[in-house]
Amino acid sequence: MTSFTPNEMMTIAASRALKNDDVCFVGIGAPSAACNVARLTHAPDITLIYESGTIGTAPDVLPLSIGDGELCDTAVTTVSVPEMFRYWLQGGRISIGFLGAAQLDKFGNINTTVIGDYAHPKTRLPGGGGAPEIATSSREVYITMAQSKRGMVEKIDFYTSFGHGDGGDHRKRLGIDTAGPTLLITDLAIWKPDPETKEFTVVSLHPGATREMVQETCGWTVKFSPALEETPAPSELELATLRNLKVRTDAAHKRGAAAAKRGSKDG
Amino acid sequence: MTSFTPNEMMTIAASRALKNDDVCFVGIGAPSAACNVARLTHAPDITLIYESGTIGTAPDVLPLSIGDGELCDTAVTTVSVPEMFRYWLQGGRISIGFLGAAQLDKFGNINTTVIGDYAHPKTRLPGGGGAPEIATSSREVYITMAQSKRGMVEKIDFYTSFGHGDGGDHRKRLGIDTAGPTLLITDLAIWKPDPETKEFTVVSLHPGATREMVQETCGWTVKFSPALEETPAPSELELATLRNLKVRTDAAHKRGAAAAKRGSKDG
Amino acid sequence: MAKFLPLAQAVAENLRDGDKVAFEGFTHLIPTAAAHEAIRQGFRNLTLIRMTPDLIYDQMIGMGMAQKLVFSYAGNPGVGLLRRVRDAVENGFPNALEIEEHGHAAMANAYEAGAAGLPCAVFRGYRGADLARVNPNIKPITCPFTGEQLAAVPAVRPDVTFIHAQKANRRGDVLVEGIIGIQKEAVLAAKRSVVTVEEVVEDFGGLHPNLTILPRWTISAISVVPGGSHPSYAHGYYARDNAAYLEWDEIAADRDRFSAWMEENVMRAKPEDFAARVEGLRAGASLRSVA
Amino acid sequence: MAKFLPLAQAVAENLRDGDKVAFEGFTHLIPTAAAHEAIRQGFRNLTLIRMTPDLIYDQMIGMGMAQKLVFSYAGNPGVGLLRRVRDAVENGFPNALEIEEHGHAAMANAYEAGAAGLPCAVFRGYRGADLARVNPNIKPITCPFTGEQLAAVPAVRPDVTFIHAQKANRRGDVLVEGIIGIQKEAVLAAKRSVVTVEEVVEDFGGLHPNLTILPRWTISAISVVPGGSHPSYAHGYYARDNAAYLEWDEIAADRDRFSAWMEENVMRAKPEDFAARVEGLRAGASLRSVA
Repeated sequence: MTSFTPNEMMTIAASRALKNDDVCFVGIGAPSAACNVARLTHAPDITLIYESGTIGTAPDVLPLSIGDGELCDTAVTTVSVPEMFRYWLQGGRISIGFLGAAQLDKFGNINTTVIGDYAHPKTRLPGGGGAPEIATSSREVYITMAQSKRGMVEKIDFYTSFGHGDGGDHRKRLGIDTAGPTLLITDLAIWKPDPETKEFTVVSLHPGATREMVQETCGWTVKFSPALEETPAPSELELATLRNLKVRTDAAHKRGAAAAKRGSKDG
Repeated sequence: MTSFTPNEMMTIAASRALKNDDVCFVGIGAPSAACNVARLTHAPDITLIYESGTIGTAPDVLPLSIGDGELCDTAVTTVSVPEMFRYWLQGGRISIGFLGAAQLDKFGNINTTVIGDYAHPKTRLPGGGGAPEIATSSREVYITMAQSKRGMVEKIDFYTSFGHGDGGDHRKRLGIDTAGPTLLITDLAIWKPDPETKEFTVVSLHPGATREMVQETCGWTVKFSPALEETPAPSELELATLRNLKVRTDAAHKRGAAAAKRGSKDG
Repeated sequence: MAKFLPLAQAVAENLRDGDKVAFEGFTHLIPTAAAHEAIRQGFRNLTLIRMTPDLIYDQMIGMGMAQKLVFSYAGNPGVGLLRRVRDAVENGFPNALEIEEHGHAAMANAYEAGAAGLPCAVFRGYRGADLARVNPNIKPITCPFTGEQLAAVPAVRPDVTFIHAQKANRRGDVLVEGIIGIQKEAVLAAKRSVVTVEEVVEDFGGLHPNLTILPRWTISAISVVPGGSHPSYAHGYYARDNAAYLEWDEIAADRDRFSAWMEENVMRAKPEDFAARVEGLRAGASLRSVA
Repeated sequence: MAKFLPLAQAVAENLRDGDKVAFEGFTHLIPTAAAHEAIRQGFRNLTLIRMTPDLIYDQMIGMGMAQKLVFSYAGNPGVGLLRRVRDAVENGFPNALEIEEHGHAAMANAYEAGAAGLPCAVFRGYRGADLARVNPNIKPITCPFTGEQLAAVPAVRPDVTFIHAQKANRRGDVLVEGIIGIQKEAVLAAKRSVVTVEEVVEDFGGLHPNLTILPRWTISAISVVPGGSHPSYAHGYYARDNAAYLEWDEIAADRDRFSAWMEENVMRAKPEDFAARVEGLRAGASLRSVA
């Protein structure tokens, strides 16, 4: 079997969770790679939507931003940003909102706003962007991030995007009728919320990952499913698809840079 | 001087009130003819907007409806109906809302909804369409209609579109900050609201029209300006423009009919 | 997910007695063929929703299919009144008709709110207007920042929306262009949607990225009905049959003449008949090139 | 009514110290040349409004021009943080910066409400989110029909909006295409607007009727600045300079390096310099043909 990195495993495991008929609101970074691997393997008809307004996009290389030209070039249609948030997200047409996180707690609440106090932050992060409403208007939310004690914490500093709050029926009590986070895919494991408490529970370890590795890179006491499985290793096709995508992406981003430099000198 | 009909005088007098830099929300019928005569004579750059979403349209023939293809063919751009009413009308971008009326009172209130009681109408008219908000969101409102005792009444049966209400500062008291009806052009005269009472007052009689003719065809006691003027007769250019427009329009509408009949027989 | 179906089947699978239904099209692209198919299938107790009811609702109401009409302008555009609607409202013929009346601004905002998944639309409207007095579905709402009083109306959420469009591609995405009206919102606001199209093309590959396209997963069924919008028009395909609108004024003025016309032109007709009705109007199709 | 002006004059005539100003463009068509001209003219005490502040606000804030930032995502898209914005928020360097923070949905709705002439926007948002706790400009509002609690935010109404667009015609109408973002709303919400364009064409006669066009009477001034969006891109003209975004992360990380870069690339540069910056990116312009 070809060797692979934990990050590759994460992306591929995430891609497998997506179905051919999903309508997926794609966050940039790891979610974007996973969604496009899904599209290039088992889910060719998946609808990928980026918050720049591109609907049903099929980029040949991964975009650096949520608004790269490639996304518009290959989209079924491109709409304005107000329309994107009103008709497509708030309108309830998104089956999966796919988010990354800077800080995450065990109930799937996400912080991408500040580390420390909001008024006097230790670190000012970019903020929510589309995430607060992706988290509540999408029918389900998938989260993907590499594990670390800084990232997976007992208590997040700021609720940028609401997951299951304090767990249990907290969403329902706030009048939120969507399912919220139903899947977390890290570089070590697949996690699902406990049906009652909504606490994320490890249901599958990636090949080579151990319970100890998962616990060591997580800031809360990890619960493991009694029926713990092993994530199937990436197939040759999955791995080749992901790597080719990355190669094309790197080449494209560098080509632009080189071209721009040439242009400057000529100019 | 070429002879002309009262209706031609009405349309031409109305066209003269429009300026080259006006942005005009055009009602169908008499307003549409007046606006296009203005565009084809002294106001070539006037922006004509129809509620179907066509902005900056320049039809060669008068549309039968507010959504004829000719309007879209010649427009600067065509937007959706929600956008038309939100960004362009409610957004405060219309300088002149140009309306017709089935029933009108002396304060410029318009009824196009019912004759008789709303729940049990004697005559059910089409209703307001865009007019209720054209009347309050346009910076000024012009009204044009042929005079009749049935049309110009002491009390209208239904306030479809608010003019000056009971007169005076009634608009202001309702929080409406636009000027409302500032001009009424009939087949006999030009009327303007009294600065204080807001009652429509005849300021100019069309050639051949008399005070008696105006009063006889109006359901309220007519006030005349002390400085009553005579409306200049249509110029050769104005009359030729209007008549050519009508000829082109009639021909176009008949051509469609004839063509359709042929089509049916062939089919 | 859009299924390509014959019109009779698309209507039968998606419309039910008692439904709230919108047949939309703002003068342009009116789904006449779909309305006629609904008439032939004899649905009852419908709540008919439409900004500009026009000839097709005059026909459906005249045929006794509606128990309620939600609308903002019940006229024959540029011609006059809708005589079958009048007969129902004024005389309860052929049956009493409940009406919920709005202005265009309110209806457009209500469809927009429906598409946006909101329970209501908020806008500046109905100031000084009597409709706010007679329609309980118009309520005040106050801006929490300025204190300004605005108007609220419930979102329009049809059970099913019918529209006519120029093109579908083979995957089932639908293109609307020209006067786009309220069709996108009407489809997105509805639980189900049926689209009749002039033609199916291989793909939209060469088209401009910002055109109004409804992805296939927003549509329940697509039926190919060339000419399906007559006597309305399809930008780039055929012109509006203005004479038919003028003629309708006479047909609808008389109950018997109306019945005879409906029998001949609707009840005994088929979707395929529409193509011939627009044959002579194709030369007059809009001049401006569209995609 | 749109006047064609050199960029320096367009900026001088339309921007003032203390203004609420939006430089909009959602990744695509960012008005970099206009922002650089504003930097050269040294405005102060600005309230900078933008969904995605991006490099140009990092630069303006780093140069000490802003007293307040209204935003929904202060990141270098796909790269990371905005280091000059961080320095201002975390350390008050070069001056303290007040922030009003929203999510994208709220900002998009707030621009839309501004364009629509409303005092506030109403949407379903911020449920369970802490921003509603720290931003007093987020208030609850109740649907009068269902009782559902929704969110309200004030409309965004800039004193002046700057955007970059592909084309103007000689009359001064402006065409935006590709990822159209929030530009139309940002212009219509503002009291004044300045548009930089790649080129001026004779007319838009052959173009599709439904393209995003701002009529000339919605625009204050137009300046022709080819390449004026670099390192962002102009669909159909040149590609995004992704490397410049990556490079910016290093430049902005250091106060001195930032100052030196600004001196060389902004203070001593001219609008005409943008054309050369995109020369090598033209081959990578988006493949899909636009009008």
